[in-house]
Amino acid sequence: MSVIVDYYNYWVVVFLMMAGFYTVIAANNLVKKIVGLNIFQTSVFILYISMGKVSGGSAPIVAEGITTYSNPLPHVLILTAIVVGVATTAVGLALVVRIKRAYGTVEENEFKDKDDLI
Amino acid sequence: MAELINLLLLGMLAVTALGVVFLKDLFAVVMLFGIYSFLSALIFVNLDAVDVAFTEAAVGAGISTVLMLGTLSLTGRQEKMSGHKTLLPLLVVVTTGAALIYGTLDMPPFGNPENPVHQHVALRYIQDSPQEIGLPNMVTSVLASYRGFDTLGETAVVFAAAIGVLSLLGLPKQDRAAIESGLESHLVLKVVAKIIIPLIILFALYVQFHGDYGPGGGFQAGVIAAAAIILYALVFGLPLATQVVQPGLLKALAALGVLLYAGTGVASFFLGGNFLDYNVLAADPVAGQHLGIILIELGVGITVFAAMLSIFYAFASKAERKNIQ
Amino acid sequence: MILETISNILLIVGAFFALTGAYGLFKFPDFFTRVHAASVTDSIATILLFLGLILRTDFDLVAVKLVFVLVFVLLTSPTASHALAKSARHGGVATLAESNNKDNTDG
Amino acid sequence: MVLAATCIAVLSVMALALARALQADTVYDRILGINMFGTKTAVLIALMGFLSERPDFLDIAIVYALINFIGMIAVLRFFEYTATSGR
Repeated sequence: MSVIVDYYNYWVVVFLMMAGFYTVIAANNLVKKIVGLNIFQTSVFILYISMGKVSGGSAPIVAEGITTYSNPLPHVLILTAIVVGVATTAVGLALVVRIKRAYGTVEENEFKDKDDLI
Repeated sequence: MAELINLLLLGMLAVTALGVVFLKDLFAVVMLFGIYSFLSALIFVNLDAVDVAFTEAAVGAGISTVLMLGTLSLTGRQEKMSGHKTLLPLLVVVTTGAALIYGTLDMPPFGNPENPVHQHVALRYIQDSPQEIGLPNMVTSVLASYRGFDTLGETAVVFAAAIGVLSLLGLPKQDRAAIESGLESHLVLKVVAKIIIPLIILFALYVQFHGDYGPGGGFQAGVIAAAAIILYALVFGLPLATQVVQPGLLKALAALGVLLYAGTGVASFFLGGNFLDYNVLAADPVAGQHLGIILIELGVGITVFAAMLSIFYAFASKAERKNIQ
Repeated sequence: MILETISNILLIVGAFFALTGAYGLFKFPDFFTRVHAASVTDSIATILLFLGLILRTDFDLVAVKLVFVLVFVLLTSPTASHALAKSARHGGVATLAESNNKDNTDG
Repeated sequence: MVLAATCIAVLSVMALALARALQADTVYDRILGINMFGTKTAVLIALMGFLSERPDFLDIAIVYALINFIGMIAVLRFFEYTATSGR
């Protein structure tokens, strides 16, 4: 029982990670692959934030009458990672738009064949 | 109680992820991704990471959905059924997942204060940063001061990503002959948007300068301010928006933000400290720290605002051009 | 003490309205009645819940922020519902009466 | 106690809205579910602040109250595009 209480957070993270991973390798559509990549990315965020949590702790902003704070370091890493994540997602989406323009499709198996013609 | 809420939220998150994997309508996938972002922000609040939740809220609701919808309007809505074999990917995923779950059993238990992560630098940040930096928000202290060099790198990455998108898609050309666009028939929408856009910009400024005391800071403020202009462009049309905030100006602003950040570092360099060591910026070290943090947060805010908005302009101009032809 | 009781009542009634709205999302027959269920009960639930929370504060900055959230939600949420209903109408979603008529003439 | 119960009620509303978004008759129903989800997110953040006795995190609820709107408008705009170019 205590195993479940101690680890369920990490297990859900692994599940989300694998859902994202599956979308990345199994989906044919490039936009869907990018959504999968984002799901994977968010699962990593949740993993970090879970590790920073202290039971009975509070948000790391000094306030009266609070003695335990959660670990602020993972928060810093993930805060910047989210903004960088959306910026890199934008680059990925821009690449998809260019692929659509060059090949006329965003389905992976369709433009793979066209590659040999060029 | 917090554990129960956490469990319910995680459960909903898992269901949403499954929906994203199995739905074929890409529009629905993007919509569900919006819900996914809401849920992860709620989980961050529940796990005490308010600053992270703030960022996820601003980014998820304001930017990423808009960008994905812009891409969909260019690439098409429906995912084609594939003759792909799904068995092999499933096998790979299940194996990897099983290995990872086996791996988690060696991790220290969730939330235990004795965990190794909490024994190292975190103690110093929690105990000393309010005195050393003088700010109640430890996340801002660590972000802008202790790990300032890291954040400079992140800002540069956002800047580089904006350059990448612009070189792939190109900035919109300023058409003087404004094309009729926008949600012309939605009168109520236009009136409410006029009321709400100034409020969003005002709130962005509050987040920018209140980030030292509560949740918030340059990253969030930049995204929120960009979201205000995005709302303007969506309701009144892109040509009007590019006249208000010109794409050329954004290019200059994006560079200016990074320069302001790096310049603060160089200034502290010349005043006799280390790179990004704000203690020397004023006579009193704590005042110097505060000045330095305000400056670099401003730099971050300007760069993020300009980068996010020019990325949006690039996508939106492609979408409008395609639909007008 | 009285304030807390009033706050409790407001919260419970608000939660009830929120639940009925969500139930109506499934139960009502056509899209426009569902918009009605979702948006009207959503607004009244939000008003009641936030009033209940305001009564729990010491009427300081927190209360002011709650008022802000309430005002913003009341500005944006009905507008969004209105725009959505309008788009649905333009996009050719039929009302219940129209689809009934159609069934009658067809049959 | 009442706060906790309200939290659970709001969470179940969110679960219903999610179910609606997953299984919708029309696209507009899906958007309706998501709009409801967004409003309830702002409410739940406020409730959670009170539950953990740190109600000063309402700034996040303000973000949702203001920004949630933008996603909705983007969706409507997207439909305007696909309606004119798709058919």
